[in-house]
Amino acid sequence: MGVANLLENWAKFRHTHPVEDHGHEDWMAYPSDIKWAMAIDLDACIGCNACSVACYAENNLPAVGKEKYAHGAAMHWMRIERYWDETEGVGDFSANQGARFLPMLCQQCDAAPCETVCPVGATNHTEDGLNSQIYNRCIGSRYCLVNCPYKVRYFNWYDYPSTKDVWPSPMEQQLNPDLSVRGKGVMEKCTFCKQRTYMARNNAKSEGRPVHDGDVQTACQESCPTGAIHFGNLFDPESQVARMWKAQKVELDTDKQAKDEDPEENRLRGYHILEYLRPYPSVMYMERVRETSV
Amino acid sequence: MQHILRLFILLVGLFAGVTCYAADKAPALTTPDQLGPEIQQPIKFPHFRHAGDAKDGGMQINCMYCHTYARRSLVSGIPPVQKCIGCHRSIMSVRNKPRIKKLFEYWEAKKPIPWKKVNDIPDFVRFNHERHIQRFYFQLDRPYQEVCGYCHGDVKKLTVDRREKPLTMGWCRSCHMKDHPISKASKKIGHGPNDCFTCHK
Amino acid sequence: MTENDFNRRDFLKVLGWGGTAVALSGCGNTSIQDGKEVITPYVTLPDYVIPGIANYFNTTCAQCGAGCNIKGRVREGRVLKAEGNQHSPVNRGKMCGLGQTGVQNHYNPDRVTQPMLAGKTVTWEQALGAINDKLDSVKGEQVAFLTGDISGHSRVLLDNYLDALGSKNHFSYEAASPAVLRAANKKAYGVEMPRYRIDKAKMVVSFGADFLGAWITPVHFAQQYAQFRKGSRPEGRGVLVQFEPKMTLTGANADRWVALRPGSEGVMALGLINAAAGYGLKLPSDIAAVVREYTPERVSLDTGVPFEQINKVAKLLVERSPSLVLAGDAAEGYVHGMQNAVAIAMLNQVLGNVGKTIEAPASVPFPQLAPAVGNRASLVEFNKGLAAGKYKVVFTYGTNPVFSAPAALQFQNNLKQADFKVAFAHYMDETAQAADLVLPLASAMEDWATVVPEYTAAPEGSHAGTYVHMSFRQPMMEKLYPDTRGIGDILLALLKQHQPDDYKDFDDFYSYLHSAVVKNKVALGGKASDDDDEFWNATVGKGIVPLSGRANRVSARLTAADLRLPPVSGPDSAYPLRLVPAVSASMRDGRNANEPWLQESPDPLTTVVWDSWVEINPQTAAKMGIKEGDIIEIASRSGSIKTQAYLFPGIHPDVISVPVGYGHHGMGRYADGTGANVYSMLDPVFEEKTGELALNETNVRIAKSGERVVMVKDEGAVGGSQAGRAKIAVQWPIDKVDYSKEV
Amino acid sequence: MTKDIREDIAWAKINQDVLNSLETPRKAYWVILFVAFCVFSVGVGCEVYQYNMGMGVSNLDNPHAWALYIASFIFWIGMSHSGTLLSAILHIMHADWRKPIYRFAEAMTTFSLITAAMFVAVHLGRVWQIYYALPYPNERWAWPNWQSPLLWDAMAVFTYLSSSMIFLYVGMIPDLAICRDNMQSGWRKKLYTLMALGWEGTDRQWRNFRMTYLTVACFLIPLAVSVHSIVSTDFAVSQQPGMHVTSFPPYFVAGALYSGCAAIISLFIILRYVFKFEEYMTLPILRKVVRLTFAIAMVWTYLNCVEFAATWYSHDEPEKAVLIQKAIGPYAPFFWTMIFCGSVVPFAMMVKKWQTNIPIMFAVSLLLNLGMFLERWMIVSPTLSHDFYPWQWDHNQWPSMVQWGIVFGSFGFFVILFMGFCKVFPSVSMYEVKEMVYHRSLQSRKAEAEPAEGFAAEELAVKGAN
Amino acid sequence: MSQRYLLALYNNFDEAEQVVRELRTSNISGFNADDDMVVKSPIEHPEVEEFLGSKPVKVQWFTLFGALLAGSLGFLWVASTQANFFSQMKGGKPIVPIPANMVLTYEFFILGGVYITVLGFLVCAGLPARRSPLYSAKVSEDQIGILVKASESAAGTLKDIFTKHKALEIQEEVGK
Repeated sequence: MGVANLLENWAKFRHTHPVEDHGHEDWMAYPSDIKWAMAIDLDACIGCNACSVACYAENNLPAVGKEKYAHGAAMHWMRIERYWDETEGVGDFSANQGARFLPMLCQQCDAAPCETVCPVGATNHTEDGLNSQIYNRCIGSRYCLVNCPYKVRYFNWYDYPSTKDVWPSPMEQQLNPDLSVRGKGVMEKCTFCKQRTYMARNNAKSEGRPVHDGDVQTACQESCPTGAIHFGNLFDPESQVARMWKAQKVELDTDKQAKDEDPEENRLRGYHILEYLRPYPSVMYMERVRETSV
Repeated sequence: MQHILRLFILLVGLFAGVTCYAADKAPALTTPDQLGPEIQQPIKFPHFRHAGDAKDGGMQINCMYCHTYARRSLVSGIPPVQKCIGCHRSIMSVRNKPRIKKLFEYWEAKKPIPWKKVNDIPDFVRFNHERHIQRFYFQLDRPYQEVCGYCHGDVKKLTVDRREKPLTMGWCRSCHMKDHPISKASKKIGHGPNDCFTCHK
Repeated sequence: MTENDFNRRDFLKVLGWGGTAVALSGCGNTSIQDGKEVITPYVTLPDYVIPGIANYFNTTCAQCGAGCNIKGRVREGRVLKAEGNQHSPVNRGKMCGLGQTGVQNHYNPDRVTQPMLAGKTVTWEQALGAINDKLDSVKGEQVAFLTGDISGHSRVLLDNYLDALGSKNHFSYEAASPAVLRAANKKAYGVEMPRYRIDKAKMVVSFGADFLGAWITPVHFAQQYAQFRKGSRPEGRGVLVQFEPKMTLTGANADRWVALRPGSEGVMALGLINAAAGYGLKLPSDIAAVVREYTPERVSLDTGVPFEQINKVAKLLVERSPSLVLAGDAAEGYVHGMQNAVAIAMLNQVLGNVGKTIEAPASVPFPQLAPAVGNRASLVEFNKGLAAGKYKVVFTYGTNPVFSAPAALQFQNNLKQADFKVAFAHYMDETAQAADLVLPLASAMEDWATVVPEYTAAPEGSHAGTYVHMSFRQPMMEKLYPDTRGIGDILLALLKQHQPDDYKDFDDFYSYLHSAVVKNKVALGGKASDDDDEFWNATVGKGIVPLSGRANRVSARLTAADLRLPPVSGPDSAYPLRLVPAVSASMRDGRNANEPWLQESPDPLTTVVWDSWVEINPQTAAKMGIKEGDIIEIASRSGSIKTQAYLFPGIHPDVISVPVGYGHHGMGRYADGTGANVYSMLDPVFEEKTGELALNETNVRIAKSGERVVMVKDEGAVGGSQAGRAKIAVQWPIDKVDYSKEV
Repeated sequence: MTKDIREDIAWAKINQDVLNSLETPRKAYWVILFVAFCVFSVGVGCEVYQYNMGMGVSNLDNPHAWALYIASFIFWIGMSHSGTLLSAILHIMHADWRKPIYRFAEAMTTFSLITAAMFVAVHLGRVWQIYYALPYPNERWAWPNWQSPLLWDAMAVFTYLSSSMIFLYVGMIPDLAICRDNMQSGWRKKLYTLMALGWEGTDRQWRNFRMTYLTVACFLIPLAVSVHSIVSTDFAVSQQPGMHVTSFPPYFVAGALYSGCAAIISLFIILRYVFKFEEYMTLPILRKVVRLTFAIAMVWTYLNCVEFAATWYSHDEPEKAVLIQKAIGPYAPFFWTMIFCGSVVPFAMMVKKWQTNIPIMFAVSLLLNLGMFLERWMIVSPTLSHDFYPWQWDHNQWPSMVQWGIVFGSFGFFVILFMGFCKVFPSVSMYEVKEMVYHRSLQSRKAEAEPAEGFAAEELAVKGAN
Repeated sequence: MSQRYLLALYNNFDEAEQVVRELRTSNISGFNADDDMVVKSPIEHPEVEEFLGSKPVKVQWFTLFGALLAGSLGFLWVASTQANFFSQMKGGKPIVPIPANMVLTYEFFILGGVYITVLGFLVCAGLPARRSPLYSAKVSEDQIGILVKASESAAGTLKDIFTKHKALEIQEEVGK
């Protein structure tokens, strides 16, 4: 391989974008027909934080405590953001239509800004369209965090496993053995519950079938009381997520959706956040709706 | 002028050497076996007796008869004491051998046997027995000694198991890069996944 | 003991990770190590256990009274996470953050692990012996039990025990419970807790009912809400209007959140009736006569809500039928809370919602299993009894009165009147500290129990009229601390002291439960021919036992005579502001305050973590020159606390609000010293009909203490602003949305 | 006009003066060295603490992933620039007034690069894994990600460091020969003999020497330019508003030259005073450097304006927000100090009287460097506290004592290295000063011979210079 | 027949120049002015080439070769590592991204250029070397030295020429 390999597969190495050749068919292994994606209905989200806590439980996130939280060391991979309607000017809020809640998690961008800049290649694009983070490879240059427009990457500023009262015995027994507990100096982020998708694919493979919709749920999705979070395989036309994206005419690899462009479609609700930066996020949000007649 | 000549040769050699080593050196599938350390187990379990070939006085038991979860789970699983007893309560010939005595002591006390872990890869690595067994044992229909042997070496010759392969990342990778037919029938070639995320937890 | 059970018990053992350890990347085992780690196989292994693959066991959540059915994820004998049970009619496979935190309640490092008599560790024999000695010296009626919500077989044992002692004193106390609502519902519909059908309603008007946050059974209501909000629903997307002085989580999700003057909810309700009449709603003449005086002008004067707003809501109510009107904490917590609730119920009645969106529940066939629902009046009564010295031996279980009783009630002093106080405690909380004997409880994940929730919805396909269910709680791993015991086991042991021969064949609560279930298997949906153990395993495996209960019927039985509302009280000159204690979805009454996930998960509305705060309307704050983070001294007639100020647009200018549940002392490393306990400063004012403690009747004055802190919260420097950034959290008026294509 | 160097300095005297500077140091030297060492050990202490506790102790947080460490990294790299770059450019331009001052400037380059490299390690969260970033063939088959600007940085800095070290050394060989010839014995003798490589000054050696020196100089100019533009890509390649700026590469290069020149002025003045080099580091030369600095200052100011203007007239809201944030937000004081130091103070260098006024120029040069340090910080921090995503905005982040301590310590490190150099190697190039003197005398002789053709003299001088 | 080495030191460059010119014009048997004469000076005198006969400099060829070699090998190396590190997709960019690799190639180009130039210098200038037997520290200070190699017969005449141009000092040594 090596040089020969390089010359032989030059064209393949020059693939410009994953989604062009039907996803992350990486040229060496068997092609993958999976692209994990999400659809979050903001009209259903009630901001109850259940998803956030479920994420803590599933992904071995440390509760960092008051002081560290104050220093911006919070580790919530899934965070609920609360926005107000702004009456006039910034900072002048009106609560007449309630608050707006936005569950923000790693968008698993297809053209992820964080991936290219990692000096050691600790974060890559996986064949099922995730934005991987290899904890043991990370050297903590934090460039990915700097370059993430959503700021959904979280750095281990302290060594939580050895920090007092983070996992005092017997609390460490609750830790999920399916994924690492990160030590100090490692960047981490939402993985779309990697361990769950992995097992789903594993079982499907053993049974010699493709992964069906509903085989796997992320922790946040599973707990969400109003079912605002949908997760599934975008390449499977039957899957809930694919159908929602289709219904909303939302494309993965564009920086402008149908609803932004032609006036016929502007009654749709689907959109990506900060899509004009072209990270091609894998999470579709659906606008919150409010009754105007009261 | 001679200086110059020597110099060029040296330089070219250096660059070419580094590049080629980096790019082309693929460790063989089975590296020269490097045995891990001897490990003191509570019971000196004779693998050769159970799994060994008949000519060595073994009983050629399939690995997966005892390590029964290998085909269903990430871990191959150490058999519960129950299982050992299951056979041994009916094998009178060896009933009074010290090791068997010890085994029965554990059983009567209903105490689990504290086996030491032999092939212990780093904690952030996920090695999935199920996938490998499914792929090579069931799909490609290779003999089980060979399939298990890829990573565990020739256990059927050992008494207490010892690590026989490097079990390092490059070693795993060297096999993942190799081409294998995807199934017994088809000629289609495929090989192990190369996502970092597949093995790194 | 069947073979299967034997396996099960053995399987519960915590063993070495089956070859998959928790990885500490960076530290821990980061290289190939041979023979460092020990893997312990099981001695014997049921075939449904595969090392490295998780098992799920159905059980019931114990974090609040809603009784959600959950399943615990178990690996290598450790319970790792809780997920919802899809077959549950209550939570339908979903969970709230509070429920997720149950595992931290179980693995909590600050649990009580040993029986303690007067601060010294004792054995169970000594502990139970001590109780026995004390009981010999007192008469039956001198023994009192104070519990939280309690139902199922533990309640049966409790009642039996009290009977055995010849005592009637079982007080069921919940600091946050819709007690007034129950009374009002009884009066208005004939049932205490009807089934609300938010999912059927086209419009919901809620008077401070936080049904998405902390009201009765939030996870269930949240799913009804999800249906209610679906644009593709035949009824179309429902409209939610929330009237309340302080924005709750539900208010935050309303289409229109209306801040009205505290206490004027009833007035608003009658005003709506009157206005609705104006939009063609037919009213009985007598009612019309009563509500006529509530003209929009007057109502808007009393409630501080512009009358256009009132008319809009009334108009919509008339248009969108069936609707549903809910009365919540904000409406109850007054001297005239009952009248408020009744007036609101009347709104339902005239809108004809009764029977449509307010359905009849079924009542439990075995009354002894039915939940003894808690309220605050019982605490008051219990307190009176203590003060009078009526009770000599006092048991407390599942509640923390010393923490949650207003200081003005002098509860802590009165408790000293009792000369032997026994606390069944999970944490060494305030009540446990005040007790003479502390008995360590096993956590809900280690214990057997049955739960009959107060509010049960009927699943699809079932006969809704008679459906009730009983949920099982089963151990999912062996006890972390061998010296802890479940309440059932303890009660059984106590009972044996008095009626040894009745209970001699039950060596523990498990066997009691087992026999109780298999004895009644027919009533529990089995057939007489079923094999006992199969039936038992099947039942426990499902975790939910449908019972065919007695059907009730709801009827509109209010008359004009019931509508008597006091005039809305004017402002109090000395204490100008009204204090609304807020019951937050995660903290509730504070019994789970020692679970770090709850402390760490930001309050949905203020995003504050690890501390309590006081919400102040920006206008009010501007008047008083208060900035965010100022430490505010809040003084009422009965006490005062200090906490940090948060400027909150979602609150009435004359109202401030402080969340309850914070400010523990000695409960544990996470709860201690975080925030201030607002219960302590409430005025002892009571609802006139039910005698409930009126939570919202406390007037306060606030002053800056001069100190200032940087608030620890999740929101950034610009608060809830999107700073003009395009498309972050987008909101869209409904007339600009097309639901037709949605899936 | 005053000559920038006297023509009648005896060559022997030049040797003498410079070699004196190598002799056993005075007490003052030890004092300075000690102070520097204390400063450095403060930094070391902080680093050890941070290493054990985790990066959190430096008050870096989410979203402020970067702060002073990166800023100082850039600062030190910038500092390195004028040394080599100036010496190379001026060498090619035959501006022979560089000859007395280029040696220590290049030394400065080398040492500030080493200091900068130190910050890479300080910055990493898991510095013990730093070898993951090195492209060496390994068993894991894992290579660094060449797409990352950080890798480009590493590559560029390594190239630059090694090349400028070579440049420094090659230029020093004849001087080392001189030292060798003047040392009687001792480790110095051995060292110089070794390093002089047996230089004899034969015509063959000189011939190749000239060509080599010229070639390396030619390489160094584009290299130096590339280094700082690559450093600028750390930001320019990222997406963040206020970092993703087209004009960054030239802007950074200008800034680098700027701070470098300022540093040269400071060191010029210090060495001149400490080693009594008045005769070589003359005021006319100082004036030349000052004028150069002023020119660069104006370039930098211009590029600043370009950046602001581009932001102002663009429709890039986040970009604008960051700029405004810089100007009126919590970072305003630093921002305006930077503008003042970077764009206003240099005008002091226009006053002819002040150009040769040692104290004033010293103060000015220090102010300039302060300004340039702030510039780097103002690129890193305001953006991170005010980027695309409002929810994560955080305006009250302040580097902790640990972070300041390490930055502070780096200066000690630099001073230690530099002072060590001054005592071991000649900090003024003797042979080139001799050349300078020689050619000047040649010129004047010609000028006397045929006063008409001053032009020819020029030509000769030019020929002489190369 | 045995050789002799002579080193004559001169005070300034002009005198040295005269000497050299004379030596070159007057052809003395047993002394070849082109090969056997070396001028040592404390500073660099380009004029030397004029009267010493210009000798070619080869360093630049090293430079060219080194730069090209390093550049091309550098690119190849980087590209093939990218092709072999599991070829992980990154940010929707090609696995072998030309722009990024160009930057690196550029650096490699310069790196190789500089290194090999210096190597070339050492090679061409014959360094490192032992000092020749006749060496005076004066040369590194301020005097010009002329080192000649000649047969014994020629030595005398050479000395005369040196002295004629008032050499400050003449060192002599019998070469093997």
